[in-house]
This record gives sequence, C-alpha cells and structure tokens, in this order.
Amino acid sequence: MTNSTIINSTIHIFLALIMPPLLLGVIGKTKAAFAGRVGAPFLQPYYDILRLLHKGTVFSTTTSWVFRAGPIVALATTAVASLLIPFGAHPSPISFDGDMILYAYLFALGRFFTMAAALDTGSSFEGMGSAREATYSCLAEPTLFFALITLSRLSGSYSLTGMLSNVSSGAWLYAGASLLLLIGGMFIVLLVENCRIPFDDPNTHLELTMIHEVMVLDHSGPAFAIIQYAASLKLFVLGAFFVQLALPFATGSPFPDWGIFIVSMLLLAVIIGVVESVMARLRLVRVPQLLVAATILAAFSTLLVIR
Amino acid sequence: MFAALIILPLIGSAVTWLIPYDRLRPKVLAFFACVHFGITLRMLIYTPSESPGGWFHLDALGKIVLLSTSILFMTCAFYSIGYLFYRRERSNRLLCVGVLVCLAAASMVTITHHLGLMWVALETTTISMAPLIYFNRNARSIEATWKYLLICSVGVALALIGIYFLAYATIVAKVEPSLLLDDLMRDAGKLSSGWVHAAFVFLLVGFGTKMGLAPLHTWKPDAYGEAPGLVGALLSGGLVNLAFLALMRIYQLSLATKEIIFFQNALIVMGLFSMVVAAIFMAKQADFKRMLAYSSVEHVGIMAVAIGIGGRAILGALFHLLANSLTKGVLFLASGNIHRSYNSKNTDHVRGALRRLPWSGGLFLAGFIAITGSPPFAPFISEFTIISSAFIQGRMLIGAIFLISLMIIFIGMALTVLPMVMGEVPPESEATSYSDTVWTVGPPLFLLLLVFILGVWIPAPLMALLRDASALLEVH
Amino acid sequence: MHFVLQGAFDPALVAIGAALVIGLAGIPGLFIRQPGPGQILSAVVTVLSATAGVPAVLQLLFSKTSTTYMLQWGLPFGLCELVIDPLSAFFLIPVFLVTAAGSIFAIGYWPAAEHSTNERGLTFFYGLLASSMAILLMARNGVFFIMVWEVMALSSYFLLVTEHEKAEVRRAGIVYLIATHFGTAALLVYFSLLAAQTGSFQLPVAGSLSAISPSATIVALAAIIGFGAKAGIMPLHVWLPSAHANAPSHVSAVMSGVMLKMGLYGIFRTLTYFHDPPLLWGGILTLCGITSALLGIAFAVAQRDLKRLLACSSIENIGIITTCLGVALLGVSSHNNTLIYLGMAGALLHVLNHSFFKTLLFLGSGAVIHAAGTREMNLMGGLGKSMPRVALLFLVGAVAICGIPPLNGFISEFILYLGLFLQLKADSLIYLVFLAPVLALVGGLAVIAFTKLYGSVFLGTPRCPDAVTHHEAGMTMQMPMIFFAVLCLFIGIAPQLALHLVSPAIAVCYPLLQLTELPAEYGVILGKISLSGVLLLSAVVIVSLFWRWRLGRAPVTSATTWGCGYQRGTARMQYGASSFSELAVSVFTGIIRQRIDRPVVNGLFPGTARCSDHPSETILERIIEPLFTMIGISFAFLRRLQHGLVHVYMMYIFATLFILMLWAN
Amino acid sequence: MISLADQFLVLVLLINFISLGTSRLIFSIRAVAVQGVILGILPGLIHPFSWHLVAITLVIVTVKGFVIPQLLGRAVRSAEIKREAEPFLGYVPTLLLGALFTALSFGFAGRLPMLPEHQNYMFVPASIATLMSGFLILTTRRKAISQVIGYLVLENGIFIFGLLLAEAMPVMVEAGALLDLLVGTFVMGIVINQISREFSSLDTSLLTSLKEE
Repeated sequence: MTNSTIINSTIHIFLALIMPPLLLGVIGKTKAAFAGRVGAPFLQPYYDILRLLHKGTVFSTTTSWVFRAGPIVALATTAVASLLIPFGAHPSPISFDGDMILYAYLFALGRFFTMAAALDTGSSFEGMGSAREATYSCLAEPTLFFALITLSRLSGSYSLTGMLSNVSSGAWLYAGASLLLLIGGMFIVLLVENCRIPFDDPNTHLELTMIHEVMVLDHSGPAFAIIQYAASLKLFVLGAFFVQLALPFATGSPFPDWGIFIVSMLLLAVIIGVVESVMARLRLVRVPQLLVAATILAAFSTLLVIR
Repeated sequence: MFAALIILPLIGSAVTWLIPYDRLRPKVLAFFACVHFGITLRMLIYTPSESPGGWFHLDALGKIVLLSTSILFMTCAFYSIGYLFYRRERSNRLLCVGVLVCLAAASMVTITHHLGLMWVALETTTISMAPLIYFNRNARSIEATWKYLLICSVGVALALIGIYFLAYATIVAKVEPSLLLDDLMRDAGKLSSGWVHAAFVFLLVGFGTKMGLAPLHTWKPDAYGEAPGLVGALLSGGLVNLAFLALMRIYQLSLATKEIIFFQNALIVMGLFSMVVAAIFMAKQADFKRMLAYSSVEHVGIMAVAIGIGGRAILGALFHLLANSLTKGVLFLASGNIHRSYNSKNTDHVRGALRRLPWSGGLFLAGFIAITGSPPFAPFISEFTIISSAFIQGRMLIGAIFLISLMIIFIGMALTVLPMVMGEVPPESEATSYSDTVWTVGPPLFLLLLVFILGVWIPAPLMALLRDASALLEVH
Repeated sequence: MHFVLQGAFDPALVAIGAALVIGLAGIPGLFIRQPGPGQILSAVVTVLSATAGVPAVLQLLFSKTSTTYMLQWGLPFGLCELVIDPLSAFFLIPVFLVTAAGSIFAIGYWPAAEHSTNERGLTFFYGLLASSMAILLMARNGVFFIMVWEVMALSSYFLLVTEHEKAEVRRAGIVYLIATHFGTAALLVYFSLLAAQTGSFQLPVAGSLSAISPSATIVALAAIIGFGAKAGIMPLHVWLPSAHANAPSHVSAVMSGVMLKMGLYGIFRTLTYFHDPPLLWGGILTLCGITSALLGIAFAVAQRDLKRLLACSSIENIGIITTCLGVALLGVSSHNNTLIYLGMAGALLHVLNHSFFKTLLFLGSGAVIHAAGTREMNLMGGLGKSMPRVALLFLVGAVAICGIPPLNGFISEFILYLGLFLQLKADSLIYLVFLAPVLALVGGLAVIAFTKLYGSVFLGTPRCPDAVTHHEAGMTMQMPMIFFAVLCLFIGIAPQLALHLVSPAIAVCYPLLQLTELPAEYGVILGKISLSGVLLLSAVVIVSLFWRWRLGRAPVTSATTWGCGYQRGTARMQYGASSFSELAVSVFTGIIRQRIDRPVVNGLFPGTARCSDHPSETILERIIEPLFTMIGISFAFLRRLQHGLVHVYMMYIFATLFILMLWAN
Repeated sequence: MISLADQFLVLVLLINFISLGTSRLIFSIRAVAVQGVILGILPGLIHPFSWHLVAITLVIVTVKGFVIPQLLGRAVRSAEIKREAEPFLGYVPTLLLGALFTALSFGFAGRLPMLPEHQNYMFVPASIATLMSGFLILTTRRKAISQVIGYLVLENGIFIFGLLLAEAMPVMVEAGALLDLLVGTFVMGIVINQISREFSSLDTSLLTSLKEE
C-alpha cells in the first residue's frame, strides 16, 4: 500500500459516493435546454434523495422481507461494482484477474433482488416490468462479454484496470475499427442497463410502457431514495467503463487525470441527454432486435481483434 | 443308473395312469420328479461309466441339459399340485402321464450318444407333449395342437433323413457304418463332404424346427399361447434345450469335419434372423403368453448365434441354456397364475397385477427384468459373455445386430409387461376364485431365487462343468 | 467367496462398509409390521453411515495411496476389484451427503403413516440406489461396474414409479427405463471393446491407452452415449424432465443431485484412460455441453411445472460441466496445462456445487408441493408468508444456481470463464473464448427462469383458493435444506478451500501434468473473490443498517399494493409464471417451443375463456415418438407373416431347406 | 433282383403321382397303404434272408399297410367327407410340380457320391422324389386328412432311404422310428377326429384363429 494508492482509492470512493446524482442532473439540464426550458438545478437529484430520506414509508400488505431486501442488495452490489471499475487512468481499489466477470455478475445479483422485490408486491404492472427487465438484461449480457474479450485481447490483461488503462489513443491506431464497433454496442448496453430512452423512459407516467421505474412503484421514502441513488451509481459505474473506452485521454500525472475523468463523465451525461432529447422511445418489440444488433456489433469487434 | 433314469419316470407314468383320483395324481407326479432329480444329482456327482457299446454316455453337455431339465420338471411338478387344484373341472390323467413320459424321453436324449436313438427320444417328447397342449380342450387349443404336431413331426422327420445321410456317408466312406457319435467323430475326416453337407442342412432344419429357430418357429406362439403356463414352461425350458443339445451334438461332429465354418455361419444367420423376427413380433404384443413364446424364439436365436461365434461365447451359450430355462420357468408359471386370476391373457384386460396378485405380479416383473438380460440375474452373465466375445473377436456387425434386436425386444416387452403389472386393476375385470397360494407361488419363487444366485455367484463345480462342456465344443 | 486384503485397516474399508450398510438400511422396514419405525431406522442408519463415510472419504481424497480390495467372485470375468482413488473419493462426497439428507427429509415428506402402501418399497429401493451409486464409484471391474450400474438404474426406476397408479408416472417410468437401457447397451459395447484392447475386464489405468486406434474412437463414442444418456446430455436428455418431475421430491434430489453425476463420473473415468485424445473428442464434448446448457435453460424458462423447471436446469448444469470437461480435454490435446487445470477444476467443482444447490432446490420444491398440493406454478404464490424459512433457504438455492456471487454457483462458472479468457494468451484454440458470451447468455436465462420460479411460487399473494392449507415445513424437512444452504454459502465465501478438494482428483486424472504452482496461483485469485464476497455482505449489512436508521425516523404505514389507479386488483391478476416468461419465450421462439391454446373471444358479451401454454418436449415429441410409431407400423405390416395357415408354414420350412441347400453347395 | 426292386420303386413313384393327382381321400389313403406294403416288401428284395428281416417286413406291412390306413379311414368316415374339395393349388399344376421335383431329385441324386453297387439303383432319387411329393401334398392340400397323407408319403420317402443302410441302423432304432411314426399318426388321427367334432369339417383353412393381426 503506497501513499499514492491510498490517495487514489480515497478519491475513487469519494467520487463514487458524491458524483453519481450529478449525472442525472446534467442529463435533466441538457434535455431542458433542448426543450427550451430552464429546467431543474444540477443538484436537483441530490435534493430529491435527501427529501425522500426524510419521508415516511408505506409497505404493501402483500410484501414480505424480500421486498425490503430489494433496494438494499441493489445498492450494495452496485457499490462493490464501483470498487472494481477504474476511474479514468487510475487503477481501481480492488483489482485481480477475472474481476470483470465478478463485475458483470454483481449487476445480475442486484437485478435478481430488484425483480424479486417487484414480484413480491403482487402488482401485475411490476411483474410486467420485471419480466421485461429480465429479458432485456439477459440479451444485453453477451454484448458486455464480447466487449470484455476484445479489451482483454487488446490489452493482454485480465482485470478491468489492466484492460481499460491500456486503451489509449495508441490502441485506436491499430484497433480503431473494432473499438468503434465496440463503442456502438456498449452505448446501447449502457442505455439499456440504465433504462434510458430509447429503451425506457425514466419519467413517463404510463406504467404500461415502463421497465425499471414500474418495478419500484411500491417503494417509498428512504427505500426509494436508496433505489434512486443506486440507479445513478449504476449509470456512473457503467458510464466509467464506457468513458474509458470512448475517451481514453490521459496525461500521466494523477490530478489532471481525475479532472479529465470528471469532465468526460459529464460529457457522457450531456451525450445521453442529447440522445434522449432527439430520440423517441422505441416500441417494446423493437428493443430485443436492437439488443441483438448490439451483440452482433460487439461480436464483430471481437472477431476483428482475435483473428 | 442309466436305466433307472428312464425306467422310473415310465413306471411313474404307468402309476399315474392307474390312479383314479385327480387330487392324488399331481402329488405322485411330484414324487417321481423328485426321485428323478435325486438320480440326476447322484449321476452328476458320481458320473457312471460309459455303457457297453457306447450307446449311453453322460458327458458334460448331457449333464448340463439333464440338470436344467430335471430341475425344471421337478419345479413344474410341484407347481402342478397348486395349479391343477384350480383346474378340477377336467381330468388331469393325460397331463400327468404325458409329463412323465416326456421326462423319460428327455433323459434318454441327454444320456444317449447314438443319433438314431436320440432321434427316437426326441420324436417321443414331441408326441408326448401334444395332449398337454390340448389340455384346455377348446377350438383354439385343438388348432394349436394340430399345428404343433404337424410342423414338429415334419421337422423331426427331416432330421431323421439327415441322420440317414450321415449313416450313408459312413457307408460310402467305407468305414464301419455306425450312428454312434464317437465313431462318427472318429471317422469324420473321411466322410464325403457332399453327404455331410446335405446331412447338416437337414439336421439343422429338423432340430431347428423343434427348437423354434425362425422361420421354423411358426408353431411356437400357438402352442405356448394355448397350453397351460405349466406346459409352456416345460416346452420353452425343457424341450427347446433337448433340441439344442441335439444341435450341439451335430456341432461336435461338424468340428471334426471340414464343414464347421459353413455350419457356424448357418447357425449365426439363423440365430440373428430369429432374434430379429422375435423383435418384430414382440412389439405391441397384446397376448402375454404369445409374447413369451417369441421371447423363447429370441433366446434359441441367442444360443444359436453363441455357438456359431464360438470361443468364449460357447461358455455363454451353455450357461444361457441353464439360465434361460430357469427364467422361462419363472415367467410361464407366473403368467399361468395371472392368466388364472384374470381369466384372460390379453393385456387390455390384465392391468395392475401387482395390486391383485402381489406375488405373481412381482415374479412376472422380476422375470421380465431377468430375461431381458439385466443384472443381477443369470441371463445377464450369459448374454454379456456372448456379446463381449462377439466384440472381442471383432465381429462388430454381429454384435450390433444382436444388441439392436435385444434393445427392440426390451422395449417391446417393457411396453407389454409394465402396463400389465402396474397401475390399478380395471374395475370391469371379474374376480375369479384364484388367489396366490404357496403351491402356485413357491415353485416360480424357487426358480427366481436360483436365477438370482446364478446371477451373482456361479458355484465352482458348475463352473467346472460348464468349462468341460464348452471344451467339447471348441475347435482343437 | 473370500476377501484378499492388502495392507492394514484403512479408511477405504470404512467407506465400503458405509456404502453396504446404507444398502441394507431399508430391509428391516420390509419386515416390521406397523409403518414408521422402519423408515426412521433406515434414516438413522443412513445418516450414521454417512457421517462415518464422509471423513473416511475426505481422508482418502487427500491420501496419496489408494488400497485395492480384491473380491474373488464366481463369475468368469476376472477378479472384482474395489479401489477408492481421489477421483472416486471426490464423487463419493455428494453421494453420502445427499442420500443422508434425503433420507431425513423423507420422514417428513413421505411419512410412512400416510403412504403405508408404498413407503416400504420406497425406503428399500432408496437405500439400494444410494449404496449402488457408492459402490459404482469404487468398482474397477467392468462387469461388476455394469452390474452395479444396472442395479442403480433399476432401483431408481422403481423409486420413480412409486406412485404407479398415476398414468403420467407410468409413462415417465417407461421412458426412463428405455432410455437407461439404451445407455446400458452402449456400455456393453464400451466394456467389451475395452476388454478387447486391454485383454481383461479391469478398467485401464490412467493414460495407459492410445486414442489413435479406430476402436478407441468407438470406445469414446460408446462412453459418451452410454454415460451421457444417464447424465442427461442433449440429445439423450429425453427421459430427464418427466422422470425428475414425477419422482418423490427427495428421490428427484438424489437423481438430479447425484445419479446424473454417475454418468459424468463415467466420462471422467473414460477420458483418463487415453494419454493422447484427438482434438475432435474435446470439440464434440464442448459442443454437446454448451448446447445442453443453452437449450436446457431455455426449456427451463418455458416450464410451468415447478419440478420440470428444476429438471431442465439440471440439463443446463450438466451441460456446463460437460463444457468444462470438453475444454479440459482440448487442453490435453493442445498440451495446455492451464486449460486442463481450470477446465477440470471448474467441472469437478460444479459437480459438487450442483449436487448441493440442486438438492437444496428439489428438497425445497418437495416442501412446497407438500404444502401447496400441486406442481403447477401458475396456481401457487405467496408461499413466502406461510413458509418463510423454506422461502429463505430456497432463495439461497435459486441465487446459487444462477451462478451469482457470493454463492458457490458463481465460483465454478468463474473458474471456467477464467480458463476461457486465459485462452486469449494461448497460441492455439483461441476461438474457445467465444464460449464466454454464450455462457453469459445462459446465465441471463437462468436468472429469468429462477426469478420466474421464485416469484410465482413464494412471492405475491396466493393464487389458488386452497392456500389456507399452506403450512411451514417440519423440522425433518428443514434441517437438510439448512445444511445444504450453509454449504452453498461456505463454498461461495471460501472458494480457495474448495480448490484444495478438487486438485487431488485432477492429479489422478492427469498424472502426467505437474500441478504444483497452478493451484496456488488461482488460490490467490479466489482469495480476492472471497474478499469481495465478504465486502458485498458487509455492504449489504451497512446499507440495511442505514436504511433501518432512516426507517426509524419517520412513520411506517402499510396499505394495499398500488394498483396504478385500479382499486379491485385480485390475486389472479398477478403476473403468473407463464406470463412472466412469455416475453422471453417470444424472443427465443424457435429454441423454445410451446403450444398455446388461445380461445376465440368474440361477441359483445363473450363467455369465460382460458388461455394456456404447454411447453413441448421437442426431441421426444417431435422425433422419437414419431419414429417409434413408424417402426411400430412397419412391424405390424411384417407381423402378417404369422397368418395361421399351416400349409404356408410348411412352405417356410421347405424354403429354408432349399435356401440352405443352395448355400451349402 | 435289382431290376425287380427298381420296378417296385417305379411303382412307388407312380403312387406318389396318384396321391398327388387324386381328389378322393379314401382312394389316396389306399394308394399310400399300397405304397407302405411295397416298402415293406422291398427290404426282402435287397437284403439276404434273415429272421430279423422277416420280422421287420411283417411289422412294416401291418403298420403301414393296414393299421394306419384303418385309422385314417375311420377319421374320414366319421367326418363324412369324400373328397378334397378345392386344394390351394390345382391338381394339374401339382402334378406338373411333382414331375418337376422328381426330375430334380434325380438330378440331385446324381450329384451325390454313392456306392458303386447303389449307383444304378433308383433308391436315392426315388426317396427324395417321394419326400418332395409328400411336401407337395402337405403344402397344397386343404383337408387335415390329406395333410396327414402328405406326412405319410414324406415318411415313406425317408424310409426308402433307410433301406440302403440296414446295417447302420440297429433293429431297436428301426423299431423305435416305426413306433414313433405309428403313435404320431395315431395321435394325428385323434386330433383329426377332435377337429371334425370341433369345426364340423377337416378344412385346415378354418384353423386360422391363432395369428398376429
């Protein structure tokens, strides 16, 4: 444990704790700008979470302990995942060969409990939501793995830190095509996993069309705050993966790199905002097709690098 | 010794003929069967020396067949006490007499080395069984008897001309003319191949008919189907072995000539054909007694293939002879009980036998498992020996056909037997007076016990006997 | 019959003794008149001998030498050898654990008092099955192996048809019997050809045979068919779903948890014989494995019968194990120690893991069926409230079987993933890495299947009216489940210990390759896994504490579920099992086939109508059964040859005579 | 003597054709009886005189010539049938086939190695020809009684061959074979009576209730 690693880890954890809701704020602002509105302040998500933390809770009479476990596990898994992913050029606090598999499966655990909690309410809408969540995320899995294979091949490393820190402007020179394909695929996964437009509309009010939001309909108060925070953290964690893939700029000296990372995360948020503003929600039947397309993109990128 | 083996059953038959009481006869039958078994054991232990002139000589082959026949006849005799109690409506005189005459003739076949005499004895067994098949005295049984009698007589007649051909071959070869096996084997080298060929063909067809090798088996399903289970057991476990013994005698002879290859191939072809035919006819077989008849066709096929393959398979064939006759005994006796109880042998009516007759149903199920070659029962040992030696000799095609037909047969039997024994008794099936008693269940149970013991442990003396016998059939 | 003992007393004797005693455990019950004592006695005996057996087996697993026991039997197939080498010892662990647990479970699940007609037979054959499996693992004589194998198959058949008055059970039984007999036929070929190669019926020692000869290929093929049919590798899985669904649940647990593994053991054993397997073998195994995994779980998603779903997921897990095995074999062919080690480790570990969580799940399903009185998931729901403990234990099993951290299922899959990724460094067979995304897909489908199962059985509100009869399972039913749940968690948290279990077994399979540094290296990685597992649990604790703290600060009220404006939601309006999987099935249609009965609803006031879906056994119903019907028809045609005309029969005789005459000359 | 024996054998062949060609059962029974008598006489022609020979001859003549025909005759009378109604194969084709088989058997016999002193006897061909005619009757006739006749003719064929090897066949075996034949035919006669009682006809094409369908 050298000094620098301690500092890095501290900053890493600090960012993971503080920054995620900001992304939501930025996305909201962007969309407002496109709609020609002033929009809510950047820090609005923080306010929401704090307010929710102070509210009382309503439990459905049909629910059992599984319902209560849902948000907790969701947050816990995302938090651990956030320790596995490197932020920018900085190594992640926990890193070992094969950690990317753990990374992928942690989300599965969170999903499992979220869906269970939704089913526990006995509401047909929440059941519908969890069914969709299950199917779509299942279809998204292979894409992620293709991405991991490609990166690990390019970097010759088997840990997220290794494979992501290796992606640099240099890598773009000799594997640009496959990285491009990869970014296409991963962006779709990013949107799906975080239930953004065009796959899901976080702030629609028609339960029939929701995926993620409908699963948490019955959560209220602190539980809902936890869910909100977990969702933003998930966006942040997956976003970090994507950013490191798409914008691999590094100066080599630590503190500027942190800056670069933060800036590029915000940039990602803006991009998501733009996408959400310019696109309409897809019909649900189209979603699987797009996901398969993403898988094919990723598969091609893998082929390109290992042939 | 030899005389006693044949005379005593004959005396017994005379006695039973004279006895006027139906209730007493089966007991006398059982008594004489026991005596016969006693003599058999004694002869197995202290083998009597060859009779002057070499007509009678109990060699290892004969011993095995004699043993299996004697055990089977004794068990069936005891079973008849229980069975005939439920058939008091008609006289059992002919049945008891027939069984004992048949026993005498059978012993004759096993101990004689004179082909002519063997033929006479075989023909006697054929005829003596006819009245037993006709026991039920109805249109179907008379038809079965007629077919049995005609086909078997013609077949055995063909065997006779085969034997004549052999005799003539000796005359042609200018050696001292004789039908004694030992003389023939001695001079076999000199015999002219034309006659020997013809002789083998006729003998194969003749004894094959008696044995029930396809396509000479046509009498079997009818006879087995219509005869009482008791008689079925005797036919499939006893008479079949006698015919097989005759065939093995010819095989011994052919070993000494140059014709062995042809004879072996003929045996393999007919054996496999029998197995395939059995497989075809056992699928969706609604009459469980006919199913057993076809199973008997299958097993003679197995034995024929085995001696055709030669080598270790001969050991398997000889053990299979024993195992098959015992297992068939279990199956036929149990099926007889089930037939009595349901008053039908059609699987559409016979259901849930395990519920109605826990013992007989269980025995039938166990017999099915045994006869299809599943451990821990004796037929597995023999069948595996045969299959493995087929593959070890590199005769893949034979092994493949063998296994495939066994598979089909298993499926066919399973689809007939399992619905029979399992499930609920159909409400419409009328209750009959029959119920399992110690006399009707004990004998098959005893046989099953033997089959099981032989399946996990072959006593050393028996093993030695088998080895000696197979040595008689191996190429030197 | 006499024993030839070599060497002094040793644990192997204890293990053999335990196996035999378990086999006899059911016999006293057959003779005790009033029902009950026999069952309890057999359970006690089984548990005691298991508790004696497991330590012995562990000792054998770590001991370098293995004793040979020669049994002089009367059969003409050479000596009957009994050996327990580490591979056998490894497979013996689940045999003892699962069978003991099942026998305890039976007391509560199949009480002799209520099932006086068939309890005795059940107990007897249960013991027979258990001991036959144990002895099978020790057998080194081919013929003895087959005999024990058949005893195992038959006793499991009789266990399966315990309730043979039900037509469905009988049908399942016949399908199973035919399938297993088919496998046995292949094994007859297998052992015969082995004998042809080695000259005796003793099983060859590791690495003693060469795979070049053509007969070796047939041996391998026969092994894959014969053992694969028992293991349920596609397409030989046809018997599996109905058999597991219709057997009593503790029997299903043993069948799925242990008996399938016997087939895998056979394949493991076979592969050790050959020192130079061609790439083709590994390729075939891997292909079969991954296909079984994908299709198996896809079928599972579509099922609506609780136990059928579990059965299909068994096919999936067997597929994963087979994939690991195939990968290891490819490693052998390409002389890649890493691949061999990780493949074998993944396979063996998953054997252990699957036997643990699948037993847990089947026992749980038994408890559920005992409570709900049906296997139809669409009729269940809300059992989590009436049987909370079972619900918790079942959740552990469900998470574990999805291969999700921090439970044991994840560990074995992780090892396989690691092997595949490390292949990127290798110079050959790099395309193996494409298995990883497929496995990921399998994992995703597993999550669908088990959220469906768990949600529709335990969560929400009861769908069927007779839910009032639901009751928590008794202690005898809970204890075994608790035991296995703890094991799952333990292996999940301390995987590096599990690695020590598998290494000796691998060393037996591949004595040629040096396994010195590999285990240590991967032990470190697994240590990291366990660290993050602990981290995860602590994170859960922290978050929940935080949440409780917040919860305490504000009023907590309870109300009905928010029906999105609709106030009269009823239990039957919940998202049922079928509706949950409907979307996934529609996406994977083609792989998953199901018949959907949709009534036509028209008119202004249509009457009541039901829409129901029926997942179909594709291979059984579309290929095998039609084939059988066709054969049956052709046979029926041939049967006309037996037409009853005696003079034509005569003609048969003379025709034969003529043909033979012609042949003779 | 040789020529005499051969003439008798020609007679035997002739009788084969009669039994093949006739439709009247009694007549063919008689024909077969005559055949039996001839066969009884034949040994006397080819073997030197001996008492055992006489005994054999007597037995054969009585059994084949009188006892068995009596049995069959009674069966026919009890069943009150006169003639073989419609055989499976017409009489003319049967006769033609019979001729063909006779020719073939001569050819076949020619290919077999034989003792020089038997070379110019007709024994072997005659025996095989008779065998074949028996087979023809068995396969073409519908009435149970004519099937028994066929069986008898077949047996006669075998017997003719047996004449060649008197020294190889001990008396006891000879007698046993005869006894079996007698008993066999006797039982067949009984069975025929049963059939005619059970089915009120001797038509074996009615005996087809036992079959696979």
